[in-house]
Amino acid sequence: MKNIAFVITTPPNSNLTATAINIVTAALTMNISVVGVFFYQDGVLNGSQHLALPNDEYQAHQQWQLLHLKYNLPLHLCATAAEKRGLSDDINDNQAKNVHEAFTLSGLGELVELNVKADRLIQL
Amino acid sequence: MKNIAFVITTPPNSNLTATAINIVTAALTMNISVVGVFFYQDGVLNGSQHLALPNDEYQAHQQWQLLHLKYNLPLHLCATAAEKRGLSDDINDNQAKNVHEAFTLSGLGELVELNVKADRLIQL
Amino acid sequence: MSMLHLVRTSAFQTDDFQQCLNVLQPTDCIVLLDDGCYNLNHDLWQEALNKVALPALYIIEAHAQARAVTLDKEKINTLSLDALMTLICETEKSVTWQ
Amino acid sequence: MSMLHLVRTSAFQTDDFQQCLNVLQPTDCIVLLDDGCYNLNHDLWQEALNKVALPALYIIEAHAQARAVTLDKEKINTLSLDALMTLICETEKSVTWQ
Amino acid sequence: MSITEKSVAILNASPPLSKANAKDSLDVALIFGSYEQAVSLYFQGDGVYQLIAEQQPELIQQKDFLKTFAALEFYDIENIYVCHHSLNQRGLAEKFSIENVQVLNQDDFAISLHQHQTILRF
Amino acid sequence: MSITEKSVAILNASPPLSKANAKDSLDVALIFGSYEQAVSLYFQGDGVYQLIAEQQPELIQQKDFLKTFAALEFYDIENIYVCHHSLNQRGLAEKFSIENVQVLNQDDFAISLHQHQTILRF
Repeated sequence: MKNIAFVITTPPNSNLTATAINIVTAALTMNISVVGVFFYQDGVLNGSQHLALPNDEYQAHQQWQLLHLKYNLPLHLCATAAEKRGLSDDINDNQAKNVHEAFTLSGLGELVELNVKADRLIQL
Repeated sequence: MKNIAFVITTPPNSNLTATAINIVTAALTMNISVVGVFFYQDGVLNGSQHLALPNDEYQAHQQWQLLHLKYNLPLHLCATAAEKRGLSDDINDNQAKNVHEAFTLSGLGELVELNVKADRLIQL
Repeated sequence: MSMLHLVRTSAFQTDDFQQCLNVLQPTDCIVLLDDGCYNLNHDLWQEALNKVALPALYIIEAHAQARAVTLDKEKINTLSLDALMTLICETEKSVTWQ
Repeated sequence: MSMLHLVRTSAFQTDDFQQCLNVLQPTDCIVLLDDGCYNLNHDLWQEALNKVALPALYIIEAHAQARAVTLDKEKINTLSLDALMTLICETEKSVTWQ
Repeated sequence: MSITEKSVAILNASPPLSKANAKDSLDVALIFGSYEQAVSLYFQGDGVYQLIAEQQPELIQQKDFLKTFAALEFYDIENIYVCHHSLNQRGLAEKFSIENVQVLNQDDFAISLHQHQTILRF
Repeated sequence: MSITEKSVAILNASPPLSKANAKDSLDVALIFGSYEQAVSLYFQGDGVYQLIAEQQPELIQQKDFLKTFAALEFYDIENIYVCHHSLNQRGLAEKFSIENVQVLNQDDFAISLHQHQTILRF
């Protein structure tokens, strides 16, 4: 059995992200160990706390939150990419804090560590 | 002399947005009347209050804010596009409010009105 | 060393699939997914068939059906996302063209 | 009615410029800006020269220089962004290929 | 404010089911329609996939916004033009999910597009 | 945690000055380098424009992140491969902004890329 890590670069309102969620879910239900998901570039928008997609559309951000709850899946937002898109978890400025609690802001070094921990790093 | 309106669809960390700002600035300094700028798709990220681009990089969002201050340039964020990217000006939830004050959340109808008011609508 | 190519964009719109074919080796696998499904009807698909044996060419069935892309068993094999995960585990490495 | 075409992407990477050429009329203008500047060295540029007279073909000088794209007066005219704004005012309509 | 007539073309160049461009474009078309503006839709390049019959977006967790095309008529958006060259290149038959689609050859498509005062492309 | 060696290829396919892909890719390369991972850079398609000499990003309000390429050596990133076919297609001479760039023909480029365990493409 392999360990897998994922890099996600697509935003929640793209169907490419639904594909990524389906692939990650397939891995988890097949008992493949997913050591973590690293969100980079526009992918960090998946971790926004205040996303409001129309009710009748696919709620990508909520799906990530569910995977985190159900499988304890680590969800890392690249901190630099997040800052460039207005996302922050600054505890000194409650108004600026807008990263959902299921996600962790991490440095790019976390991507290196995921690559080391995992047998395979899949970019989606 | 013509009236011009602009539609901006590129995010602040793209150099395409610097081009757009330079073109809008050219219009304003030539005394061409710019009736408004409508931000759509990823363009709405320009209106985020908490953007933090690296200090040594071009600060697109601040340039828009300066144009608004100096020329009273109307900056409209498409409300639906903004919600999909976690941007809100909800006065009932101060924590969720993260649209910079230089920008106004507007419906898509504002785009129609800008098109009617302007002789030309330029998409960038 | 065999490589899995995940192709997510249309060759009618971008250069990604052409670039994929430029690095493709005979022992590699290709999976068409998302808008990559449209490549089944692009002239470049013949190049893929020439470079790689048919058993190593796949398309995600649901992604093709969603796009009304007609499947032809002589040009490609269908795959579920579960089967894609298995294929990922069986191959040594992958590159995503998006 | 004459149309101004603002071309912002590379024809080596996307289909946008080809689509622009497919709707181009003899009285239209083309301006290459941003990554569109790379199109000056694409085979398709000859097609633009065949369809439209040289005085109606422009490139934003700073955008070309930033990209080390060598300018050739027999293939294109240079423009500042101020001059682009004037051109926008002088033409009737525009479409942006990005 | 009074709204005067000004002809708008929306040029669709994006495939329907991956990025949000196709949906964002349709939203713009519908709002222009609801303000009773003259709006025409053009489909070129991978944009022609938007109108192809028998798509099943529900198979990929996508809301079937393509059904919204059927609402265009309700908004008096009746000018819908598809580039024949783009269909041909993709091996697509002229089988569409909505009626009243007009397939134009490359020259007619170009000339028709040139009739409008505002062109937006997605 | 201990970090073991695993060979990483970063495949650059984006032009340098418009979208942020080129910069985002370089940031990834540098972080892998700073963690002393074996990382090689590949440039294909419009990605080859990233390395071309005499670019002047400051003319378009762009920070000259291209200068950062000069820092690659400091991070022991010494394997930098450019696809000759892509250069040729674009009419580009082999004049680069940094030294130690290796231009490979299409087959050698492909074979070299296949040597790595992880490939990221931007």
